[in-house]
Parts: sequence; structure tokens; C-alpha cells
Amino acid sequence: MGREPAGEEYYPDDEVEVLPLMGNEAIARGAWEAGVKVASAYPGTPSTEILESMANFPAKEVEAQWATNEKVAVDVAIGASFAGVRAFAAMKHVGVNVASDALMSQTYIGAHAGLVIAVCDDPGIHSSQNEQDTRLFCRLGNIPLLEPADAQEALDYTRLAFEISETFDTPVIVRSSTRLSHTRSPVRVGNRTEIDCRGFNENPQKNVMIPSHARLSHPKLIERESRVGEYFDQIDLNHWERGDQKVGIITVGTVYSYVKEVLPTASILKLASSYPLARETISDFCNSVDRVLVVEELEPVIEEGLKVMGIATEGKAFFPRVGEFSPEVVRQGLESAGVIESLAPKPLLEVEPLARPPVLCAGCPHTSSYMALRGLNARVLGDIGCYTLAAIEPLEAIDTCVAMGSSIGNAVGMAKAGTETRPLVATIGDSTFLHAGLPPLIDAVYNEVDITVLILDNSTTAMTGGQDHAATGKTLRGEQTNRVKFDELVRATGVKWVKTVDSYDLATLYQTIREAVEFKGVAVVISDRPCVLDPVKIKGQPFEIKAELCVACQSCMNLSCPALVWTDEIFDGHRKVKIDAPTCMGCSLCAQVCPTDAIRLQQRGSGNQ
Amino acid sequence: MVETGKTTQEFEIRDYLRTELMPHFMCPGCGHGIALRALLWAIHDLGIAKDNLAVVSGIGCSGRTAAYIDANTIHTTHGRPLSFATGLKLARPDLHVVVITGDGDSLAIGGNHLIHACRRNLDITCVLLNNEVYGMTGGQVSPTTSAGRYTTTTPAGNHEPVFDACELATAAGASFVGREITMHVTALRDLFVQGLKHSGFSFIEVISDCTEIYGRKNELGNSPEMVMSHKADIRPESYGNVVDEPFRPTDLNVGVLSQTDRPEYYTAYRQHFGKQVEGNDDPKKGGAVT
Amino acid sequence: MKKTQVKLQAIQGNHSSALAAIDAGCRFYAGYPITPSSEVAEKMSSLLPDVDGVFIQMEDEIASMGAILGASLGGKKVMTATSGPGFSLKQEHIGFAAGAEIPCVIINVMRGGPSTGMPTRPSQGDVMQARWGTHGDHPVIVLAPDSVAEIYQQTLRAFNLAEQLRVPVVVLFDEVLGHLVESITIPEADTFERVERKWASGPEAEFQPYRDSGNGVPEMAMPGSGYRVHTTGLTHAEHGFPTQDPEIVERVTERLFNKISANYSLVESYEAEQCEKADVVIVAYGITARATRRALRKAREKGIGAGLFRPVTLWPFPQERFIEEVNPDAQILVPEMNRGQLSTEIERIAGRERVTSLPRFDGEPISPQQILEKIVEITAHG
Amino acid sequence: MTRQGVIAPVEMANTAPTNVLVVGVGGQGVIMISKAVARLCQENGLEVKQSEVHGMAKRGGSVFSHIRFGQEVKSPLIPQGEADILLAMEWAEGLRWLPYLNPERGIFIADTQRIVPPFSCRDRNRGAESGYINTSVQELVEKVPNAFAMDATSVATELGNARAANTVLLGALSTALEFSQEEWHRVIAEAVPPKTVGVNKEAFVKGRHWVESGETATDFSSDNVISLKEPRESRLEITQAWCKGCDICVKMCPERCLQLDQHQIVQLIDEKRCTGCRLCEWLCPDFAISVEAK
Repeated sequence: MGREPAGEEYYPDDEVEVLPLMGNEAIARGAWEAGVKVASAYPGTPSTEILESMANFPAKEVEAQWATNEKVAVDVAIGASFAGVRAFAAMKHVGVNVASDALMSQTYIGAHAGLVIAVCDDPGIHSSQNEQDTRLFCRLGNIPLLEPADAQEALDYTRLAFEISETFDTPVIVRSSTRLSHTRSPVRVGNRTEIDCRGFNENPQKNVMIPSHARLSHPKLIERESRVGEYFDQIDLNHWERGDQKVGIITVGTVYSYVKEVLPTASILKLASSYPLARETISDFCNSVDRVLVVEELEPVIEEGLKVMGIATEGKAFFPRVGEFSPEVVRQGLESAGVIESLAPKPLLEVEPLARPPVLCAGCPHTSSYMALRGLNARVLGDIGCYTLAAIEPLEAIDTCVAMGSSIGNAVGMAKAGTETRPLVATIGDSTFLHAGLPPLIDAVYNEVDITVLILDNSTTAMTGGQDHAATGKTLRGEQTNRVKFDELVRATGVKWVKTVDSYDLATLYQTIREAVEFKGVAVVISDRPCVLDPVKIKGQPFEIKAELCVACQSCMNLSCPALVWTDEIFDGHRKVKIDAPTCMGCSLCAQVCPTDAIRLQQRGSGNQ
Repeated sequence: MVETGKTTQEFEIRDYLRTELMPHFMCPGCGHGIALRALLWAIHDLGIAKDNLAVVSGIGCSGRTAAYIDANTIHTTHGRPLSFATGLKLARPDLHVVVITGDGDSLAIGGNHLIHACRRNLDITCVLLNNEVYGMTGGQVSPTTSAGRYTTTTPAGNHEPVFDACELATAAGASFVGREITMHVTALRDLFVQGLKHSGFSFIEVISDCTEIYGRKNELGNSPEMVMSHKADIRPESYGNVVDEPFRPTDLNVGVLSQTDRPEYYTAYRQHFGKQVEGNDDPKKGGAVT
Repeated sequence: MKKTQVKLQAIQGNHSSALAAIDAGCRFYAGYPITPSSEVAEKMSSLLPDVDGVFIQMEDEIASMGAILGASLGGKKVMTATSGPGFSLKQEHIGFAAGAEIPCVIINVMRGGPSTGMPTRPSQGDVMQARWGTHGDHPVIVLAPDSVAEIYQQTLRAFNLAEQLRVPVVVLFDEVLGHLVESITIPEADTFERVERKWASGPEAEFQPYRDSGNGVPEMAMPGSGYRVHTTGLTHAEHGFPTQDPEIVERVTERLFNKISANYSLVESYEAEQCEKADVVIVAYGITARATRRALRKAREKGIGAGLFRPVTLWPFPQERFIEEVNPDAQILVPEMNRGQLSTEIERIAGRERVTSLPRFDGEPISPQQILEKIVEITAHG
Repeated sequence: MTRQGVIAPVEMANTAPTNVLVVGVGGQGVIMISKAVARLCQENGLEVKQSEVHGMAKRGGSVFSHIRFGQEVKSPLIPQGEADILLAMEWAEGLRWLPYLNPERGIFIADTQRIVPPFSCRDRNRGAESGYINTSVQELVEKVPNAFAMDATSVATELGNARAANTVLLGALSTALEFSQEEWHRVIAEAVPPKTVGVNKEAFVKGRHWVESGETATDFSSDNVISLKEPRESRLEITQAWCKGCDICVKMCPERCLQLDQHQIVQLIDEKRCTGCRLCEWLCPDFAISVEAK
């Protein structure tokens, strides 16, 4: 690369090592090198690997832990910072919503020891419920932001973030995105710098946010904003590439690489941060070119900043506010802005793509829960997790899905509205329940509503790849720890009707949910089976379909199991089904729904699938 | 691409019913109706003429099903249909004789007749509709009522051990023993086909449901739920070691549970006295089986 | 039938009934061994295979009775035989046969009772049970032969009546007759009438299995002949399916009795000997009738005007003939091997004041001397 | 087929980065293959960027990995029409990404194995067609100048481990890149589970030999895309007087197109969804439903 990395003094020449790292690994490495002592996170794609790779560093160096939710993660980090050690939290963009309560106050308090929060946005919504732009949160909370463009910068900026945090007494957010988090590129790594504990700063006026103290802090925050902006002007992070002066491109983060790909000769100002802006640098750059274009993913944060500064600029007039950028998107924007000529469209090889939506895994215990619900004609309030996939056909068993923990609260609201004639069932995963399901459950008990809560306990945080949580009995580092027991927890809230059922026992599950629905008041059913993928891949003896018995009714196909596919055999005009033995993990659900007894355990040695 | 598993001629159940008696008198969701369909379907598939079919039933809800079949039907006394059937079959080896009985009918009052019918191995197909209760008389305990279940005569839950009808029949010498659940209607049909084709005494237990009386009293859910729970109750080995932990351990098997090649009673009787059975050794061939 | 070529045979009463059954066309027998009737089953087991019939020993008397009803429904003439407790067990299905109108013949060789009683001792204790043994209102025909020859004749007749009237017919005799060996003449096959039941005819769609076909007896449907009917023990209408309609129930139940009374000339049979002018008439049946004949001779020798009225058809009792034949002023003596079962029936017909019962129930037959003494006693008082 | 099969190596000395797009379905080893290629490039002193999307990958979804390497790499994403090599572990996935392949000189290497998603088996009507892509090997070869379609899964299965199909394809790919076989074997050995090093090495050699021997295309081993020519409709007849409202048909209907009305009598609420599977007819204890195929 053509630039020198920031913080060069950390790299003694004789110890340069280059590793291929994902953006998330680089962020974790950066925090570790910066001497972080406490790190906490709640998993969420695309941020999950940050804490997972943090756990690869020795426990005596960094206390890495899963938190029950993002607010808890931030509070843990704040506590460590109060205690005088460098602290770190990581989350995905929507996690900031949960954490923001703490974050918006902590920004008034500042950071005694370095406090850095890594946030991974998900432009393009690969695996989220929205594509909110975290930069707006930074502006809202006056929290300085750093935006690396590649894995090297991810490491460097994270290290630097701790310096900025301590220098300016502020929490700092390092913002990544799906593309950066999951792109692997070579990274020059350094060593860990042990930082001495600063001890607790006995200063109630600074640390205790009561109105009188907060009123004093707010002006300092405003002042801090301009000081950090000035700092961004001074340090060599904003990268100015002088080129063609007709057009100057201001960009930030991963978008920079697309701009370079499409327009290698332009004048480019690649900012390190969208907030606070390096106003002087920007002014200089804008003065050096005839026309200024801001190329930024999602919201026009920089563009509006420039307009406030009185700089004539264009951006979102040509570039979309939605979706993930790519070289093609940048090219189209620059073409419509008249910066580059339209290329004659290449004769691309077009094929109508096959729809391959993600589905619940073969043997996923959630499948039976939703098969059971499907039969009950219930109004199902969904939540965040793999099970959200049950909303699409063929299960089509979820009516709403808002945010982590919303299901139960939504059910309470619908019950209070009193207009829904169908039974109300909130479905929520184990990890999600711990994350944000408990307060609304307490609310449901407190406000005496008639709802059923189905806790889908698969003993892991499956959607993000199988992370532990408070009810798995294991820590981030895989050590045994205390375990929350759902039935006891739920009873303690005052729920009178609690039953635990094996998720693979479809009939009992169906029956139990039906009984729960008939119960007047809050009823909780715990559907209990481990995830088939994590923490260990479960693989039982596969099932097979006796073709001669199959009547192609498609009952099993309603499971949407990836192991079930059509064959070329026809019964009464319908296609018969077969089981792909390597994919089948032997959960028996298809056999349980087959009305013709055509699905049997594969006899050993008879498999021809 | 091949079209498989379909009968050549469409089965239309009305062709086999006394439609003037419909709707039948069974309660909503009673599994006996499903079993009846499977039986008639099998009879259709085998090409057995209604004129050559005799259905003998006992007393109880199961006994009432026979009347709806457009065949030679005999609704006999409590527990005794097998005795009537024995006489009928010996008198008329050309008829296909099917007995429909219930759990109380065949295992309690008719237990003696059942075991001896099994022992003799006369070519009769005996269908036991097992709904675990005396439904007709208002829901009293039967020899197959599951442990702990409530009936009008087990107010504190059933404390008696139960019969496994199929094991009983096998031990008594029935040369064909099978079991199915109503939800497996096509499998049940196939089991009936096999049982009807079998030369000798075939015993087929159908796990049926009594929703209105037994189900309600024991909170077993409504009909679809009862039908589905039968599905979950059966054939542990079919569900294997559901990834290392069986989800519901039972020992109820379905399908053909035992089949032996013992001499058929009537054929053996004739041969014993040095006579050939009219037409052919195989009494089945006297009928219209194709 | 080759057996009928044998003109004269010395045979046991029980065997006699078996031979008659075969000659009547019985092709199915199901039974369960019980003293003193077991020889009937034994004989049938050897006779039936030769005539392409089937003998089966069932698991109990209930099943035996069920089996013969099944076979009868299949179109065969059928019979079973039993005694004592076995007859009790058969009652359930005798009722079924009465209700569903299934032709069948039941041999009951009476022994001492109640319960297991005295298996090897004779009795006439089942007279009332033969009539009222099963529950509900129903007709039954009971025939009471008094010799091995008559066992043969009445068994033949029992089949004819059963077939003709679609009723269960009981042939009732006691242990003594059952085991008595006498020479009898077996008639040529073409010398006696063998009646077949009336089979269904006419359009299948219009056929009703319990519709009066003219003489009160419905036609019967032969399985496999196209008439697919329903047979049930439940009270049923003409179409054969259950009913609880009071009007229909009354009509069909009435017909069950009417078919017997309307055809009573076929059913009735009795012997009246010097009854018209007698001072004393002995009403006796079965083995007791044979002792009575001897007592009568002695009484006449003593100058007593004594007659004999012997009902062969015990049930329904030939009441009209009795009134016709018997001197209305005669004293009536009813010797029987029970506590007076038939005598109450005679009291009902003749008036209590005229009837004297001579019961014996110690397991021994009534002797001529006993009867004579009683005749003398009655006439002395008279 | 007259085309010469052997792959001409990609010109790696070019200043522009070399673009390899590896695609497949979750669980096929797309990421593993990508890492191996990336590692090999990095060890040869090239700058490498490898970008992937997971999250949904484990749920049977489409998985892709962009690998870009050269003297200098900017964007981690390959622009459309600029992939030098498209390596597809699954047939339809290969076709999905065709727009990314350089139309003039791009090399297409695909396993003809077809993983039919449950979603493709959704049309329940009589005579329904599979939603799986219809393009045959022949059609593809006609469109793409440098297409190589091989039944890698069968090759790997013959070796005793179907999962080694990705290494078979890697063997084919290796002929397009100027790295030595020894280097390939080393990175593969590091990437795969220790127990499977042997079989993967064999798989690699098989794939490489397949291309070197001049092969270009294998036809499908089985055919799951045949269409039924006789779509038929079904008609549901409900004898209302016989129905007792037991709800069995409503609950057992795979298409959820039945419902009890206010009189507890079954009715068909969505005629279009009914496929005529007959379950309702079969499971009705009251014989109140019959299905007729028109």
C-alpha cells in the first residue's frame, strides 16, 4: 500500500510480522496490542469474531467475556475504564441501540482509562433487521469515530482509538462494516503494550451524572468535539491523494477502495473519520479542486457536514443512501455525476439466478416448534435469531419481528389492545431471551396479560455461529461457569404455568403449546434441544424414504429441511421426496409428520441416497 | 420418471358403504372411521367382491362399524365375533371373513375366543380397533387403558397392567400379526392387504382414538392431536436414537410384527380327512382375489 | 345317504341325535365336551368329514353356539349339543338366534343341577330354562323325545322346524335317554321330509331381510348371492338395521311370536292315550313318560281310568290339544324329574285344584311304582 | 466437443489484480478453498484480499468469496465482468455468478453436482416443475468459451470422501495459476483436517489430471429438472351432512387450505393452494371429503 500506517513507532523494524487477518481479527488484535484489559460483547453478525478472536489472547492479559446484551457489554467496559484499565466493547450496529442508554451518558463522563467500542454496520443488510448508520449515533452522542478502510487500518485505528480516548477523555467508536469485517488481507502486526492501571479517579462531579454534574459536563463535550476535530486535522490519518484537479472525491472507509478501483487518477481525500470532521484538511482539499464529490455509504454524514461548513458539494444526488457499495455502484455514481464516461456495457453472461434463501438447518430444533405453532393458528410474535427464517415459506409461522426481545413486549401490547382473536404466542431464542426478553416477560406478568411465551432453547447463540451465553454454562473461553435455568428464572418472575418439552417431540410440543394457549395468563413453554451445528455438529443415523410408500403429499416438505428434496418419481402427479443422507442428521421430525409411514431410519448398509 | 405406488383403479369409498346410513354414528374425530376406510381400500385393492366379503363384528363402538359396510355384515354379541366368524368361515371357505373388534371386545370378554382363534389359524382377518377404552358404555377402563389414565371406573387413574394385544396374538399362534396407527392410513391399508392375503389367521391392531370420551377425560387434546400423538408413540426403532437421546421411549411397534407359515386350519382339516378343499388348496383362490 | 340302508341298529340316544342330524342335512357342528352329552360331539366328529361337513370343538359353549350361528348364516344346517352349565352358557347366543332368526338345533341332555350339580345323573330340570333361559321376549321351540328312536325322529324334525321357521330348536332329553341303547329303525332317506329354509329371491335392491314373506317367516339371504344384508342382535326393523321406533319394535317383536303361532300346526306334536274319559290323566314327557306307561298299565289293571298326555313339543305347550283331549273332570298328575316345572304350566291350563305334581330331584328316575302309588292316592281321595 | 480442454494459465504478471471468485453453498468448503488460495498467493509475495459473507452461510444459503491478488489490490470486491476464474462448487451457484466472469477470457470451473434447495420444491400442484435452474452443461459450454464442468462430487465420492469435491475442483483450478504442485499440496494439507490430508491430495491430483487430460465437460449424472407435462387440477368435494367438524383434515392439510366454518363444517378456503394430495380425504373419519382430479 502506498501509505504509511499510523502509529509507526510501535513497529520495531526487526519484528515486523505480516498475518492474513479479517477486519474483525485486526480490530481485536489492535485492542490487544493497545493493552486492553477488559473486553465484553454480545455476538451479532458481522461483529461476532471480534470477541471470539480476543479470546485467543491469554486470559491473564485480557478478560474477554460474553455479556448478556450490548448495554451490559458497554457497562462492563465502562466499569473497567472507571477502574483504570483500558476497556473495550464490540457489537453490531443495532446493538448500539441497546447500548446507547449507557453510551449517551458515558460520553458526558468521558473515559478515565481508554474506552473503545467497535461497531460493525451492515450495509446491504446481509444479516440484520435494518441498515442504520452508526455515524449518526456518534454525532448524537458527540462520540469521536474512526473508520478503517481495510484490515491494516482496523488494527491501527483501534490502537489509536485508545490513545484518543485517554487524550481527550472520551469514549471512541471504531466503525467497521460487513465488507471490512469479513475481508481477509495481510496485516503488519505489532506487540502488546502493557498499560499501567490508572486506579480509580475519585471525582464524583465527573463520574456521577446527576443533573447538576451533567449540566457542567455538556459544554465540555462540545468543546471536546472541536478539539478532536483539530486533532484529526493534525495527525496523518486523513489521506490526501493529489491527482486530477477537476474533481475531488471525499470518501471514508471501505468505499475508498472502490473509488480507487474505478477512478485511480482522481484527487481523493480519504478521511479517517466522519465525526468530528477534520475541517481544515477538508477545506484545503476542497479549495484544491474544481468540484467536490462525497462518496459515502448509507447516510450523507460527511456531505451534510460539508454543507454546514458552507462548502458546495455533491454526494447523495448521485450515490444511493441504501445498500452496500461496490465498484459497480461507485462507477454508476461517478458516471451519473459526469465524472467518468459511461463504458459500453460489457456483454455479461446472464443467467436468471436460482432462489436459494437461507433455511433452518437439517435437524434444526426450531423447525418443530414452528410446525407445532403452524397447526395452532396462533398469532406469532417473532424475535431475532435463526428462527426468524420460519417467517418465510413453507413454514410461514411468524407474523412479526422487530428487534431483540421485542416479541414478548409486542405480545403484551397486542393483548392489551384486546382486538386479536387468535392466541398470542411470543417466540424467543434462549440467548435473545436473556438479552432482552426478561423485562417484557416481567411486564407481561405484572400487567396480567393472556399470552404464551415459547422460549426456543437451543443452548447457544446460533445465528451468529454458536456463542455461549449465561444459560449454556460456559464462558467465552469455554470454561465451565454458572448456568441460568430458564424454568426457575421464569417461575421467579411470577409465571404460574411453565413446561419444558423436547423440541423433537412434535406431538407433545404441539399439545403443550395448545395447553399453554388455553391457560389464562402468562404461560411459558421451553422448547429444549441443542442446536445441531454448535457447539458441536450433531449427526445421527440418517433417515430414508421408502419410495413405494411415499404418496408425495409434501407434508414433510413443509419442514423446509435441506435434506429433503424431490425425486423424479411421481405419485398422482406429485413429486415424491427423498432424503439426502449426508445432510440428514437424524432428528426424525420428517418421520413424525409423514402420514404414510414412508420415512424410516436408514438401515445400516442399505443407504443408496 | 416413473409413476409408482398407485392403484390402477381409483378407490371410491362410497362404492363400499351403505350410504343410506350415513353420516355414521361414531363421534367426531373417532379413529374408527379412518380404519374403516383403510380396510375398505384394501378390499378394493385386492379386488374382493362385496358379495364375497363377510364382516363380523362384536359389541362396542368398533362393533357398530360393520353396519356401514356394503357387504354381508354380522353384528354379533360382546366379545364373540370370532366364534361366529369361525363358524361362518368353516361353513363358507369361499367368503373373505373379516372380524372387527375392540379392545374390550376381544381382550376382555372375548379374550378366550381371540387366543383360540389365533391358535387354530383359520383364514380370518381380525381387526382390533384399540382406543383404550369402553367408549360405547361411557368410558370405562379396558385391558389396554394406559397406566394412570382416567376412566369412569378408574377415578384415581388406571392402576392395572395392560395387554399388548399383538404380543398376545403372536404368543397364541396367530400366523400374521401387525399393528398400525390411523394416521398411517395408507400403511394401514397395505397392512390390511397383507393380512387379507395371508392364508391363516391374521391379527391387525389399529391404534385408534376416542376423542370425545377418553381424550377429553384425560386431556389428550382434540382429534388431530390424538392422531398425531399416536404417531409419536410408535416404533421406537424407527426414530432411532434420535441423535443420542430418544425423545419419547415407548415399545409400541407398527407394521408386520410377525408372520409364520403355519398350516391354515380349514385346509389342514380337509387334508387330515384325506380330502382336497373344493377347487384348490388355497381357500383364497375361492374368492375373487386377483 | 348310504347309512340309511342300515335298517336296524342298536344305538345310544346321543348317537341317535347325531345320525339324525346328518340325515337332516346338518353339515356343521360346533361343541364343547360336557357330560352327559359328549357322545353327540364324538359321533359328529367322525360323521361330518365324510359328508363334507365340518366338526369343530370350540373353546367353550358360548363359542360353540356362536360358531353354529355363523355357519348357519353361511347357509349350513347346524347343530350343537350340551348339558347343564353348558346350556347356561349357550343362552346368550340362543337369544341371538331367536332375535336374528337364525336356524339352529341345540341338543340338551339334561343332568342334575343347579350349577355343576350331578353330571352323571339324569334330570328334567332344564324345562323352564329351555323356554326362558335367555333374556327378553322371544320364541323357542323345545322338543322332548322319550326314546332313542324318537330322538332320531325329533332331531330330524328339529332341523325342519328350525329351517322352516328360522328359530332355534332345542331337543331336550335326559341323561338316561342320552345313554340308553335301543334298537331303532332308521328310515330310508326318501321316506322323510327334509325342509330347506326359504332363500331370498326377487330384486336385490328391494330385498328386506326381515320382511314377512307371507307365513310370518322372512326369507334368508345367502352370502355371496348378491343380497348383502346386515345381521344384528340389536332390535332391528325389516331392513335389518337397528331401530328403537316403538311402532316398529312392537311390530317386529310380535312377528317373532306370530310366526310360531301362525305355523303351530307344524310345530305341535303330542301323544294322548285314553285321556277323554280318564279319571286321572298323567302328563309326562321324556324318560318319565316311559315309567308312566308302565304305571298306567298297572293302574288300569286296578280298574283306575287313567290316561296319558305326553307333549312331544314341550314348548310352545300344545295347550289347545290338551284342552281338547283331556277329560275336563279328570285329575291330572304331573310326574317330572324336577320340583314341578311343567306342572305349573299345567296348573295354568287346567286349574290348580285339578293338578297334582309328582316331583323327584334326587338324581334317580321316577319309577312306575312311584307313579302308580300317586295315581292310587289321587283316585282314592277323588 | 472440439474445444481444447487444457486451461491456459492466467497472466499473473499483469498490473491489474487477478480475480478468482469461489462460490458454492454453505458447508461446501468455499471459505477453506479461498483461504488456501489466498495463503499461497501471499506466500508468493503478492498482495491478497479475500472477502466473504457469512452469517447465513450455515443455513444452506449461497456462499461466495472474492479473492483478489497481485502487486496491488484496492477493492476487496471483484467488479462485475472481471473475474478471471469462477470456481463453482455447485452448478446453479456457478450460473448465478456468471455475470462476474470476464466474458472474453474468464475461466469457468464448476461441479455439475446440484444441490436442490427446499425452496425449489415448493410448487405443490400436480405436474409442478422444480424451481431449480434448467441450464444444461451443453447450453453453458456454448455460452462460455472456457467452461469446465466436471462431476467433482462423484470423483471425490469414489475416493471415499464426497466432501473432498472442493479439492478436486481446486486441482482443476490449479492448472490456471502458476504455482507449483508442491506448494498447492502444502497449503491444502494446512487447510484441511489432518485425517483427510491423504484423500484431499488424491482429490487435488484427480482434478488437475482431469483438466490436463483434455476433458471439458461431464454430463449430469442424474436429472432432477425434468418437467411434468400434464398439469392437472383437483376438485374437493365436501359432503357437509357427513362432516362432524373433528378438525383432523384442517390440521393435517399440508397446504393449510381448509378451515371449519361457523357451523363447524369443513370448507376449502383457498382453492388455489389445494394440490389434491388427498390427505384430507384419507384421514376423514366421516368420509365427508373426496378429491377428484380433473
